[in-house]
Amino acid sequence: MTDLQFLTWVRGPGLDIAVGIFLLGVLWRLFEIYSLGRSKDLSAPRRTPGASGLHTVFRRSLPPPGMLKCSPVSYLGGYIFHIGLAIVVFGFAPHILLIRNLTGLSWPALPSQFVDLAAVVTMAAMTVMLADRINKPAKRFLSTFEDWFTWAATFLPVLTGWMAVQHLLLPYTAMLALHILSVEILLIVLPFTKLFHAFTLFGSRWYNGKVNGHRGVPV
Amino acid sequence: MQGSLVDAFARQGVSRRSFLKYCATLASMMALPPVAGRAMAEAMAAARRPSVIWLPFQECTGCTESITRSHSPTIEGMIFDMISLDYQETLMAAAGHQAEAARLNAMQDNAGKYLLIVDGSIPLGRDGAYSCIGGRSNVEMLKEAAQGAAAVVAVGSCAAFGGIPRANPNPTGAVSVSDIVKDKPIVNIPGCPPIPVVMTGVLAHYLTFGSLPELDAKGRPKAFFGETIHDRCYRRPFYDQGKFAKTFDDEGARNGWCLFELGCKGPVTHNACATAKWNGGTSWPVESGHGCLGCSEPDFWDAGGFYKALSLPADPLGIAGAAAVAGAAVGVGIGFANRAKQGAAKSAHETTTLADLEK
Amino acid sequence: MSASLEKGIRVLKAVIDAPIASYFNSCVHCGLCAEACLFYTETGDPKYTPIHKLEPLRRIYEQEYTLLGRLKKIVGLSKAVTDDELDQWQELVYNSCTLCGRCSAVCPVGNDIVYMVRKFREGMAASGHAPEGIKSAVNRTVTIGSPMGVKLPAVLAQMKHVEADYGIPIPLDVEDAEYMVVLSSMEIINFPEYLGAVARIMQQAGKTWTLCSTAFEATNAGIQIGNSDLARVIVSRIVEGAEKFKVKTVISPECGHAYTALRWEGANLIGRPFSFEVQHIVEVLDEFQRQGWLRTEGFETDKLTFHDPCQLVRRGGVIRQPRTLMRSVAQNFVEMPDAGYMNWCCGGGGGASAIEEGEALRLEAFKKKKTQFDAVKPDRVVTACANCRIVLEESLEHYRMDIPVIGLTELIAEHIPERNKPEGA
Amino acid sequence: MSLDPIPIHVVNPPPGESALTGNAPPLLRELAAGVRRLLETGESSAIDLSALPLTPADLDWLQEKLGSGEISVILQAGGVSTLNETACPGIWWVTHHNEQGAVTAQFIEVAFVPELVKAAPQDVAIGQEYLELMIADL
Repeated sequence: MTDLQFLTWVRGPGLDIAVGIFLLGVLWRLFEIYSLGRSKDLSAPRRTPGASGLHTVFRRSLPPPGMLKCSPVSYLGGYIFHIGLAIVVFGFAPHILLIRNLTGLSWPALPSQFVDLAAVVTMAAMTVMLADRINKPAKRFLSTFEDWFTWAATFLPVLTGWMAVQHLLLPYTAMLALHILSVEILLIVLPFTKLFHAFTLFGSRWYNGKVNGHRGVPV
Repeated sequence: MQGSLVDAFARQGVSRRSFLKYCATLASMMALPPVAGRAMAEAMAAARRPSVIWLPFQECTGCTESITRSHSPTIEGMIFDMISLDYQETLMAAAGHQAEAARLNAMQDNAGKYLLIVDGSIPLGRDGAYSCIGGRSNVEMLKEAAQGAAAVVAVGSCAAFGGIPRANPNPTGAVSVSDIVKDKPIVNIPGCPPIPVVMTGVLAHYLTFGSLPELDAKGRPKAFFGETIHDRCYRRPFYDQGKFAKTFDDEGARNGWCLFELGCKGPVTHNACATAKWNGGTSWPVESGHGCLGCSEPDFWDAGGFYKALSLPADPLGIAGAAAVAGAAVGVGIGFANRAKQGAAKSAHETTTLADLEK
Repeated sequence: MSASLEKGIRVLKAVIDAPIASYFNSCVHCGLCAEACLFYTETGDPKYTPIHKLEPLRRIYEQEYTLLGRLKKIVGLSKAVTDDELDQWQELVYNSCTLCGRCSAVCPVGNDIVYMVRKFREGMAASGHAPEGIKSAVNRTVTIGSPMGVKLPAVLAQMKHVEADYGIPIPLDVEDAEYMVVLSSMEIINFPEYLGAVARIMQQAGKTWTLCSTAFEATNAGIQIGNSDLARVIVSRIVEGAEKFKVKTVISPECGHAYTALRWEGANLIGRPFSFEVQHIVEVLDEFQRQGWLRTEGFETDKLTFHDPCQLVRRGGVIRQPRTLMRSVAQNFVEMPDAGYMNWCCGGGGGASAIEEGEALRLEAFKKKKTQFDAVKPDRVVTACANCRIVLEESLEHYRMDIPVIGLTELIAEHIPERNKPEGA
Repeated sequence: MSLDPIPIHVVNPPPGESALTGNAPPLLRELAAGVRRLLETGESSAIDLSALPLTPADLDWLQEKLGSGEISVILQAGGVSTLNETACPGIWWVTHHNEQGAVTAQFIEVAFVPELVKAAPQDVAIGQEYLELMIADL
């Protein structure tokens, strides 16, 4: 298989398969999770401003009092790599083009030098997070194969994308193909691993905020 | 025709200075150090003209057109006169049995020394019957001619990679030269057609240094195919700034912005168009406002559409809708099963008593 | 599989709901909940990471309610939960969890971990894996009426003492009273001052109130052990009493989980909304003060701090009220670091204080609280939970720290002007 | 035919941005080294400008720095070539055009006389023959 044949496959049938499994998985899992339902809370609610499901969905993005100092690497590393990923995924011109092609939505791209920097910073942050996972007793204790695997599945698309743009190691064509392939792997595993938190996070925060909002606790 | 090159040039009215100037330009084009120009000139001045046999197979003659008329009548064209082109159907005066005899003679006289140039792909379907010359199939002729060749030059994407004849569904079973010839050095000069100076450059290299130039993994001379179109493109700064033409007649197109979104394959195409240009350095596809088609890469014809940007899927979301429906169906199915299970567990629950707290 | 394990798993299958499914799917193993748990921060033992305490529940969820989990179980990638495993988990689910809810407050993906621990305890209790200490507390509450074995005569005796001490009659079984006061056994046995304080406050405010001879006990060990059926039996006594005497409001005593049991779980346990309101005594005091029904005079001059009971702040939403009350009677009120919403648990909530074998761990975890106290060095600690008070007293003594602990209601009552006393009498 | 009707005007580099890459200044040092070598050993050298990542602005900068000297040679051989002495004697700016007038190669040569300007002995010999024929015809 030549590089271009490889690229053609990952752009064509490969992407179709990956997006298909991704959509199938996301809908399947969302129904599987949320169809379990929950019982109505019969106790009299206490209304407090700032305490609701929606409040928590947003507020939980900030560290609660005292926690930032307690675990700075988790918070700062987490912020940097999530924001970095967002910049790289949604700010890079070829990615926007892909999104426009799929959804019709588009927006101005960020300069590629900036996206490039963001990619490097993201990878650095992810590396630090990995080291933190190895070093911190609680994190290491909790870690299973899935944690290492999903780290790699998230890191590789950034790495291969960056290497493709920088023309490192392999010819652009081969690197671009590997980049798309790694994204496809990410798409396929996302609904079936902890990466699914990208979707359930909103539900979880909302439930937590809802239960506590009922009690007037602004969590 | 025998004799040294420089004599032949002199007979053509080409001065020594013209020749030196040509060598300097060629060296620059091939990314050789400036001193190499002088070395080339000296070597070429003394070179004997090698015998060249040019076999055309499943082709359109575009490669021959390119090499003969591009810079005509400049020196690149002349260098073709300066080799002993013993067989070239399109250019040779002889025809029919005479032509075939010339080919066989040349092969015999220069056995092991002649340079074999091939353009066009080789059909293997129906025992090669799709393309025959004088009643003999292309594959048969290629094998025969390759046997006594010092090296093979596959000119054009068809000879190098199979090209358009090999595009899906490849009705003739077309293959490239390197699919058939395994025991000779092969230089691929892909392109549809290839850039003339690239073809003459390879010949010049062979003439001067008696060897083939350094090749990349796809058998292409690195001097010309080492960089992508994108890397050398004068519109590259616009790509880096995220300025793209969205249609062929918008503001971006008029401002000469990057054609990536209009399907330019420059980032994955290795060729020298951006530097060597076409028609005597007049222009090249991107400069004239059209994206690169990627013609010097294998299977460019089937690489997902000329006007579809590289980052786009070839067939956007063909099965996505079906997958979403299937996912929802699976999810709802599991949901019902889960609710049933949950309900069963609830109704099977017997009110616990103090005794139940013990195991 | 033993019958009890089967029963436990069936109970868990019934209590697993969409929030639990969402929570387990959201966990990214970031370990932040560990940093929020005093059992982890003080021991450094990663097994005390809150989300890990739910591992058997997670597997049951995965195996029962997800397609991939079922497949994993069939091919042997996911092991079934066993009695032995639940035995091991007893320490994690009861001894090292006070249901304080700090983990739920910090989880970045929003998992309400303590909500899951509460549900997991349902299965643990039903399969016979609850600790002996809590089991006997439940037993005494259901059979005798109170976890400490207090019976009505003891309450009547205390009433007499209080009436004698303060000269205020303590109403019992009075119909149509505005407020029904319930007590925790600790207040009957260890801190009778509470009843006197309530009597004085009610007198000053001019409110009608009553105790109930069939429902004087507010604590609910059924909630702590995690058994809704038994918790329902216990809470129903109060509901019946309140409805019989047609009171408007039931006042939950200075006890954290009694408040949770009555205020938040009660209606859900009996399956219908209450016909009366439930307020914590601190909420009542705050309301009285705001309405001008409660007037205090004079100020404490020594350095006081307030320990927030977890069930009152994080799980109850009573955050501002105790501070307003403290400032009305204390000149030198100081807040500990992390006080309020993120306050650290005394280490004995959620039934943990009833587990004898958990005492060493509890004292170890108390170091967190000690650090908080050391930061402000208070002369006295005020709190609003009798259980916190007992645990704090015991632990402070263990660490040889001379800091008395008092109840907020008593503190307020001490500042009620004496001359008002005859008015209501 | 004029190219003007085609509505494409390439803006390169984009307005408002300096097109200097910073690649030109080091070439001056390389030239200085070449001149030293020429003086010490008589060895000539050359820099192939088309092989370097230089923008038109870089080339203009370089040309402006080097200035122009006293000699300009125009070579008519397979298109025009210009060999101009710069303000630094010994440094020659050599530009080759093809027959269509497009630039095919650009060099800076460090030599007392550029290679192409010198007449080759073989050519001089042909000239001699020609002269002798002329004399014989007198």
